[in-house]
Amino acid sequence: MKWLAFVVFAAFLLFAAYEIHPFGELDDSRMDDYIIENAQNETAANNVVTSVVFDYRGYDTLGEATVLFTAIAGALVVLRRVKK
Amino acid sequence: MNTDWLLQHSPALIIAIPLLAAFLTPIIDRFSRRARNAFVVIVLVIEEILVLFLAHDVFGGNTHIYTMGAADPFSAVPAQAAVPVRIVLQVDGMGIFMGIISATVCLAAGIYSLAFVEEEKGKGKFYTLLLLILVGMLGMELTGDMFNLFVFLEVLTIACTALIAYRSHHGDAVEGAFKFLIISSIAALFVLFAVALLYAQYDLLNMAALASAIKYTNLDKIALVLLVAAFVMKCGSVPMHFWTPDAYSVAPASITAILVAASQASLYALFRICFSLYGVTLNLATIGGALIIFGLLSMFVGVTMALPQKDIKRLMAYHAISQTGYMLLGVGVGLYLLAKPEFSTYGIKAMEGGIFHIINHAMYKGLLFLTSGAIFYRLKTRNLNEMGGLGHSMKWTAIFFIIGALAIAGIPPFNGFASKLLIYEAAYKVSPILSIIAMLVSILTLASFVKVFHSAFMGPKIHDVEEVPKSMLAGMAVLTFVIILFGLFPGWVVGNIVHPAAQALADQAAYIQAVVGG
Amino acid sequence: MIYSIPFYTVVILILVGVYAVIFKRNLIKIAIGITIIESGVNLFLITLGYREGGVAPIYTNLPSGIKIPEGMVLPVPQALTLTSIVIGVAVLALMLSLSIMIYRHYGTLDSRKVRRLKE
Amino acid sequence: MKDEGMSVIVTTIAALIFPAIMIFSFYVIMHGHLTPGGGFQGGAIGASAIVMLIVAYGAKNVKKKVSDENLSIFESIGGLVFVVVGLLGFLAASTFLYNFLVGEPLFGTIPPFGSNSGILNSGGILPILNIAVGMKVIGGLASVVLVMALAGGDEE
Repeated sequence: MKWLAFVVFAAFLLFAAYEIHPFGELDDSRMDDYIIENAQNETAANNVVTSVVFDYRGYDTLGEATVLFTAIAGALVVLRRVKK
Repeated sequence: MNTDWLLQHSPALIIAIPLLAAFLTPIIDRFSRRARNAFVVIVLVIEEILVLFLAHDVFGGNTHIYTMGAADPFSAVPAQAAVPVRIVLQVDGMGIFMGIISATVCLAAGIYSLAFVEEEKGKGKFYTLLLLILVGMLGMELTGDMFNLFVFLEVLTIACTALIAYRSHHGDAVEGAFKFLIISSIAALFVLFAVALLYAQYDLLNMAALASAIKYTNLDKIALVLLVAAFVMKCGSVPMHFWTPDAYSVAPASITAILVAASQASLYALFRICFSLYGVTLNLATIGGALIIFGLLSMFVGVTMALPQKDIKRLMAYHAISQTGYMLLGVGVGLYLLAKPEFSTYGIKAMEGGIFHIINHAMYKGLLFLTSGAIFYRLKTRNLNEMGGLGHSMKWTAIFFIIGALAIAGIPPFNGFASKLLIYEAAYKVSPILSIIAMLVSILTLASFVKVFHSAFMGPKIHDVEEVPKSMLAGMAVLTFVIILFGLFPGWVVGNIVHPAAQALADQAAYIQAVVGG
Repeated sequence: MIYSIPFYTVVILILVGVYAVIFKRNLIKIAIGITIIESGVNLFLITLGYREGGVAPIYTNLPSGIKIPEGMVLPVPQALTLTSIVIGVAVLALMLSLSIMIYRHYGTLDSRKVRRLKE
Repeated sequence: MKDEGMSVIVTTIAALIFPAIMIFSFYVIMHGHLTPGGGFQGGAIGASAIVMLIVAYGAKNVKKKVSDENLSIFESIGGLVFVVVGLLGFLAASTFLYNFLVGEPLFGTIPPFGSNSGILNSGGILPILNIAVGMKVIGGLASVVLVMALAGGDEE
């Protein structure tokens, strides 16, 4: 039963890899081209990746910082000492 | 500080305020516990008010857009670009409807926890994590961006896991949390993979823009399968339901109530993907049929597994699975009927039933879990055989339990009846068998809760206990108030709250229009 | 086919991870499996951003003669990968904390011996 | 090996290179908007320095100097700075997380389009957010490793 699920999943993924565009030849890149061209003016930073991380998708980064904070608070809760 | 300004910015504020509070709580906790408790409750109340304030406007027919970090929050698409570049929050009827559920349940659970969670070292973290769960749920419900959905799904998952394992000195709590975390992180990775597949083809992450560009290639179908599988796993429907009882039964009761709302956030994401992202051009009857089957199986398996349980919270957890089945059934029937033009009015009606059931279920199942927590607080056991005669001493808890039990079984004056009736009516149009099974499950639910009531509250007085502290009663009262309110005015609720939500889901064109067209 | 080797690598990585999660009994191995799946997905995201012959999208001391934007790889997948790596670290931290607690309670990491929860 | 840490050679070398790693971490964080790197990468480097101390000296000895509580407060402050900068963006200008420093004297210089040698005083709010995230990651990862090391230590 587990093997069946595994094989089905494998076939599924292989099909996806077969269907996707060849490596390095993009289907579409409108959003990224806009970002590459305008990042310097809009965010005043040379590193486009940083301007995506902190400006265009800054809200994601906030969420991600929250994830880290949550996990650490969680680890502290789980591992805290409880007097028995 | 005028109301227009507040209204425009409220989508961002709804996320930012609890987040700020979550970062502040550990610092305040160092100085005073009393101040921390007051702070948390005030934040939760502000949150509830903000959500209701925004909901009032959204249900009036406005879809709110908020572009994060742009010069103008209402233009999602920059002037020179053809597509949305930044993250867009998109608040429509369905999103804010779920927001109301999350905020209300968190408020009730927060008040309840003041006395319920034993005062010990980690309580500052407890509230931090509670606020973060709220952030995660609201973030998922208000966002209009696929990757952002993934990020907040993870916030929600991790915060939930940590709180399930809150009583980590009991082995089973850690174990339930581990199971939950494994399932959730696999589900989250499925979502991420699906997002990547969509991104690969369209170079877009915004849901509305994706919905307008989508071409139904094979990759899109793969992505759909992955997304549906992931969210079905997360919402505790049948093929992947086994984590639900383990996780629900070991968490502190207030957290279990929130977990119900949290798995509904995943349910919301499932509906959002099916309706708004893939939408009308897909073969609706197939997806509808799949949801109906998931729903029926969940209903039936959940209730039959619930009957023999001895552990009160495991029993309720199995009922939660069965109730999730009702929601899937309602929305599945809705999808199925919407595909057939001659039945489309019934389709909307079925969806209203399913969606109304979401809010009802969050309220009464939350209430039931809170009452089970109240029993646990006094008796320190979850085993039904060791209870009995509590009706003599814990009168309020007994009353709240009766209200919750009658509501879940669908007895007329309470809210469960209103939503179940809508589902029965519409399901009858598809096949009378569906309605009959649904009613049968309802009867079994009633039987099961009669059994619980009998063994916990009736009989001679064997335990010498007092009523639970006031703050716990207040938390339960909040949910009871909502249940009775919805039970007394179901017509008003369906017309003014549920119908806009169902309409928002069914109307994909408006969803796209709000971001891309305007 | 030969040009899609990165995608097949992704598939292999994900399958290795899924295999570990499904068939292994040791909790630490399950955690490792999830980390491998995650590396696979991250690799997938980053390969999606590659453009034939592109350089990193950073303007500091950029060599001359690079066409903008065609000569640069896509920045968004890199940002997404960064985000998902950190999320992965967070999940792993919590998973390992839970494993430590399970080991402390039961003295074993074998998932077959930990099932005290069932009635 | 349990609590005392490792030999004298290891502890001495660790103490010697600790400041160097921290300086490198700060460099990566501060140049996040110019070169590859940023808050997360730099933060991870800084956290690894603290993890090195934990390995070399033993968790209990490190805890005497910096407790995990203090580290997690440090982390909270990083998160607070992030949210407050976001909120300032929307009180001072238009939206949450708006880059309101572009064009201002502090960090506001807009670099010339195309290739240039990099201006440290640019990037708007990005350097500030980088520092916030860097604080968060250093505090967070170091505290979680410290807590795990302590939890693994007292078996008896």
